[in-house]
Amino acid sequence: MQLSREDLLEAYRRMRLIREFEDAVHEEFAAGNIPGFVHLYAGEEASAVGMCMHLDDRDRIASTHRGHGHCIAKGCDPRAMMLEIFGKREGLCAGKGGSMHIADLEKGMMGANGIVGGGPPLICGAALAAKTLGTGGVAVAFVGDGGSNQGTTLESYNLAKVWNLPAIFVIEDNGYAESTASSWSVGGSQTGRAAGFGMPGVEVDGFDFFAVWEAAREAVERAREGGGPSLLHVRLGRYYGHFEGDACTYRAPDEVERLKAEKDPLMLFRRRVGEAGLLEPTDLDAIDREAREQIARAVSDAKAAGYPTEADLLTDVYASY
Amino acid sequence: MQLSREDLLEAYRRMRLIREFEDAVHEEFAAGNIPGFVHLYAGEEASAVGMCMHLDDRDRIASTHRGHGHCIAKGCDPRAMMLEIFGKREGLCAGKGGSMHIADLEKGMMGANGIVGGGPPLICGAALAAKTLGTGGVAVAFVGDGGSNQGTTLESYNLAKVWNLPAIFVIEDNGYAESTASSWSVGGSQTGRAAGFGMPGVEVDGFDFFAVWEAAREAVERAREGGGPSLLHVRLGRYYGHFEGDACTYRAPDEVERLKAEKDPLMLFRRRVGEAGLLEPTDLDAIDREAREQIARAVSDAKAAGYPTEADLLTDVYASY
Amino acid sequence: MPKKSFRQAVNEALRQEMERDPTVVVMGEDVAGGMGAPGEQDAWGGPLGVTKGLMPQFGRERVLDTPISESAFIGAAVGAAATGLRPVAELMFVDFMGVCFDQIFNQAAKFRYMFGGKATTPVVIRTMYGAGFRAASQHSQCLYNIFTHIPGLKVAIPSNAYEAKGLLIQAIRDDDPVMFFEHKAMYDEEAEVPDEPYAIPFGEANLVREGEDVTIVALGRMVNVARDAADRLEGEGISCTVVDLRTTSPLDRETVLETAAETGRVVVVDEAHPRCSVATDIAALIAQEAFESLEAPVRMVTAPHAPVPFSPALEDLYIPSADRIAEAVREVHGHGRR
Amino acid sequence: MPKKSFRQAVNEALRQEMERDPTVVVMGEDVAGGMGAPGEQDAWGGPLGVTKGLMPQFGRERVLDTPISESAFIGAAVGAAATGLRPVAELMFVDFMGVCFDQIFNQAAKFRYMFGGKATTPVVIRTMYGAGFRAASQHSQCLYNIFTHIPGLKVAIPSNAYEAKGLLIQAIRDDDPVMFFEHKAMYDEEAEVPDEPYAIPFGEANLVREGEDVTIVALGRMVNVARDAADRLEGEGISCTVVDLRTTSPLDRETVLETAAETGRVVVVDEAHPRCSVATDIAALIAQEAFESLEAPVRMVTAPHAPVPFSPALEDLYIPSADRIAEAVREVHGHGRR
Ligand SMILES: Cc1ncc(C[n+]2csc(CCOP(=O)(O)OP(=O)(O)O)c2C)c(N)n1
Ligand SMILES: Cc1ncc(C[n+]2csc(CCOP(=O)(O)OP(=O)(O)O)c2C)c(N)n1
Ligand SMILES: [Mg+2]
Ligand SMILES: [Mg+2]
Repeated sequence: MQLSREDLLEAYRRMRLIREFEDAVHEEFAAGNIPGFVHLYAGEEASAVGMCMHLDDRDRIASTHRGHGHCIAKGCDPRAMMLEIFGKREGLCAGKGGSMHIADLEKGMMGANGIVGGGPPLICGAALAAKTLGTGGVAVAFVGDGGSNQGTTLESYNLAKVWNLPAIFVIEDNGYAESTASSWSVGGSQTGRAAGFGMPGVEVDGFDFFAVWEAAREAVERAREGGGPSLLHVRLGRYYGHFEGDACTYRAPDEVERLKAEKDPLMLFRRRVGEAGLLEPTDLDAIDREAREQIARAVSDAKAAGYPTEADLLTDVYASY
Repeated sequence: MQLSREDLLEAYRRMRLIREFEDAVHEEFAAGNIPGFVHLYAGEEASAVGMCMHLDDRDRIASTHRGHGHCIAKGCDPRAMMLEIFGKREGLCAGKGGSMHIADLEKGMMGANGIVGGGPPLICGAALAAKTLGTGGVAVAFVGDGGSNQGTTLESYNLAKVWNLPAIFVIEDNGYAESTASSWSVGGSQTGRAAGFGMPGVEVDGFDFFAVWEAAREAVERAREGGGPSLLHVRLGRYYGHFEGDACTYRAPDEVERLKAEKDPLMLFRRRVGEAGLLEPTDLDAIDREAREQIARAVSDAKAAGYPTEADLLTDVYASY
Repeated sequence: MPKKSFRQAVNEALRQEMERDPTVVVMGEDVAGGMGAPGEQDAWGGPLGVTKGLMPQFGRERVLDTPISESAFIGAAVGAAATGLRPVAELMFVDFMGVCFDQIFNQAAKFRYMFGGKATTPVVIRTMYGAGFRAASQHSQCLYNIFTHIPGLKVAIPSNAYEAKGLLIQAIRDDDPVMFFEHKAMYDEEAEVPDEPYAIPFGEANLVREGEDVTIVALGRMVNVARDAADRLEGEGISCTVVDLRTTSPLDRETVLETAAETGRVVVVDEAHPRCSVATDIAALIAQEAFESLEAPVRMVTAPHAPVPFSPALEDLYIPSADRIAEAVREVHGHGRR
Repeated sequence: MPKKSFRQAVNEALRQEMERDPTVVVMGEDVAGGMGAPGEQDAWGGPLGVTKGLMPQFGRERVLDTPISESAFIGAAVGAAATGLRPVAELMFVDFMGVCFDQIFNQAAKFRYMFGGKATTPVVIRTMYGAGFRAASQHSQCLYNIFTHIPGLKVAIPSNAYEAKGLLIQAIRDDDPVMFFEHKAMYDEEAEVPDEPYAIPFGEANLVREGEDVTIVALGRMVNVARDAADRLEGEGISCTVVDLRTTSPLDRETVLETAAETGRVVVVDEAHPRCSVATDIAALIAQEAFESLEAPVRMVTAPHAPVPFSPALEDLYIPSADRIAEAVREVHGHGRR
């Protein structure tokens, strides 16, 4: 399996869309246009996209509170997402979910999650359904370093192992859970834990799209072939605060600047495909422009769109009443 | 550190008391004299006693639904326990707890537990209290193989590690959780999991008192010296069913007979101290006799004792009303 | 009609729905049993044998034993329900909800609303509740009020074998997450249960008995205790209506209010603790909506605000009895018309 | 008296109790913050800065950051409470109780009873609740009814900064496990708060306002909304008593019943969902015990039976408002004497 030119363009497009989306949300939040708790994925794009490039609509992912990147990588419509984050009626979840609860089950995106560790059990279920129904699908849980200490996550490793499920656990280690360093909060190591539960686990450079893509390829193939679960420990960094409004005083003074200057996954991708002569800068520039325009339109549409009304308050609590 | 003659006699005495206690409860249950869910520890004595020989009243243990052995090993009064199991007012918990909730906080026994995985978090707390108050105490959670898959247990490994607590996790692997084999339900391995969380973990022959005693010694010393948590994977076997009433059809036909014939921890202890010339058979026979009498008295006292009355129903819900 | 135990009724409902619909799967600790063990497979069928026989018929692919990891496997049932299966998960005792509640109340219950109506999560969680087994504080609770409080969940609490089969079949066919409560002391109780599958609709209370003087509203095992009390009171010349709620969510408000209005005197019977409970829920409903026709204060007969004690001597005092119900009925009956 | 915010009041209570009693420790996710990080220590003080400043004063031995492992660290607080400390653990949002409820309701709450009166478990669990923050379904719930249902737990729900300090000090000194609810939308609200430590006893409701026509029973943030409604109604010639429950467990039944009897007309206000809730609890109490003096049906003003929506447009409709309370008061006030 190899990345075609189309694949490369598509991967870059998704990463750029995520970046533009998050930058826009950051600005709109600062301007007071977006309410609630918002956690941005900027800087972590290579993880979501490196994994999701291997997935299609029969595959399922479960995300975290920091979900926008996973949504876009899995094919959710950024415009409908933006409307959702603005709380509008035409939002992807009709304005009822907001940033922490974006989902699109038709795209196999089972939801951002306000509960740290909420996703892994669900992914065991999606993997079980795929296995039982013989769809060939796999299921992927994205989990933060902080979420890797939640019992629900750890139990899921074992369940996925003993049920031999087509499940993949992607530990996105951005160094912090809120203000707490993962170097402190994670006893042992992520890959050591995977081994402890009998799963393959690899550490991956999460700034490098190609490294993630390659590790994900192996894990997805293994899962599809009935080889059971595995774990990726993806090391990466976030550009913004834990949530919008976080002053980030716990970080080193130049930490984010250095991340941006040296470890920007988009920049590294550009450099790599440029050096290898795989894509022209102009191709990428065009994607940058399109992404910027697409997100700008999403924002202006979101601003213009209408709110849900009282008639919507009590609908959709149940499927049948 | 070495086992003195007194230690050896005491260890054997506790193991024999447990065995007699459990055999008596088995009989009384079969005769319809004991109600409720009762889980017996016969066959597993070397684990509780091998560990608890290192502990004193400032040390805390948390137990499981299969708690009688841990109680006796930690110094609870077998008579008061028997009264409790019979539901009598003078029982160790005033008849309100029963088999699954025997506790004696003054002895450092923090309770049997009806919730699988209930104990390890509590033990983190007891270890924290010991550390904060500078008592020099350690805290030990006994956990079944089944309980080793509970998220609460797994989280506790990590918390004990990152807080560097004087905590010890004893995984008592008797091969089954109810009717489910641990060879199936435990993905990976217990010691591999310990390593995954950054703790020392060793596998121990739980039929051999001396092996448990030695492994426990190391773990307790490490904990007392500020060296943090560790895990023992103790392999052993239970003689009776999961609970009283279990037909045990999931076991191999001759499994229990072979356990009793070849792996009885009491027999192995006798053989070992005999071969080494440490104790005389007559010493041990005397203990056997005393234990039998002590438990027989406990049973007849329990039968004779009175039940709690309506006045007791609503007391002790709160410390202050 | 054939007599079947509550246990058989539940087993039959599961079997028939599994036969009808290949997406129905069963999972839980030892729901088959013997997994990985050298002896009998299907050795348990749950701790009280309720699911026994399903695994031999449907195989381990559809009757899944689990490790003791309630968050993971209840969550897996929820996740599978959102992606094409109709799982029936067994939470062995409802007392264990504390290690897996999140997957029920924050995930399953909220998907549909949070996701703007786009999710369907047809999961059933079967669970044992109730006192009387000398199982002590951590194996004897009711806790259905907690699930009833949560929007997005449905809660069914059958009062006998007939109800159990019909309500469980409905639960499995229902597109919403359903908590299904089985009283552990009722498994051997028999009732007439048709062989063919049938569904009892949710939100329709059952008039177990109609009378003129006092309305007794009850649920689960307490329905039978209430009926005993009513039988006894009949002899004293007090004629009672007994309402079996069947489901607390959705709640059949109409039947509760109509029967309350008819008699003007109501006793609510609930095996759970008394605070923020189904008993207070029903009492509050009546106080609000049937106020005009009330002739006497509503009386609640419940367990006390104390954990369930182990000792048989205490547990027998603890559980609401026909005696206490009868006493409450006499009291409201004797209350002067206002 | 000095004005302090709710946030300051909670912080001060913690600080003063930690100064007084060396066994008081604080633990939770980022209660200090910056653990292991290269930058500022004490960087957070919880997500809303409530515990900031404690770690510099008391050190990391007494202000413990935790991994995201609520079962383990809430359970550790419980275990430490049973063995000599008086821990105050922070469950960041009460919505997260689903991953750690067992340690609260089966362990902490039941030790004393199960162990025959021999355990004492003086743990406090501080937690944020409530809607209005646009925090959506999994970060906006109330859920205090669930804890109120559980025997062995105490539940305090302060309505302003003054109450917060006094009730938290009482909670820390209390020998029973206490759930302490802080409304996330109230941290910046100020009240007069004495500098010296003081304890407000549990189980004594506060008469926020006395009137003659209608009694409004409320709790937490709703007390203020109820007061707003009462102020407004004053202008219309309807005079209201407003009762602040302060603690739902223990419950001050006497004050509720006396004030209900005085006015004969009651509105209960509760921000939680309406089923099996504190609202139904109070309504049921009144229906049972103040029946004779009731002039009108009890009215409950609550959130609907739906998860909390994200969109501000919906959330504003969702939360009980002074308007809705006033409407309910007018309705019971206008109800003809019977
Ligand atoms: C069960 C639970 N506990 C705590 C929280 C509060 N919380 C939200 S995000 C977060 C930190 C998560 O860290 P990590 O998993 O590393 O993800 P990141 O934010 O770094 O992407 C915490 C503590 C929560 N939402 N759910
Ligand atoms: C949270 C929870 N889940 C399930 C149970 C039911 N249960 C009680 S004991 C048991 C098996 C425990 O197996 P193991 O931990 O190996 O201990 P053993 O019985 O072998 O000593 C189960 C499933 C429980 N009590 N608590
Ligand atoms: Mg992180
Ligand atoms: Mg076992």
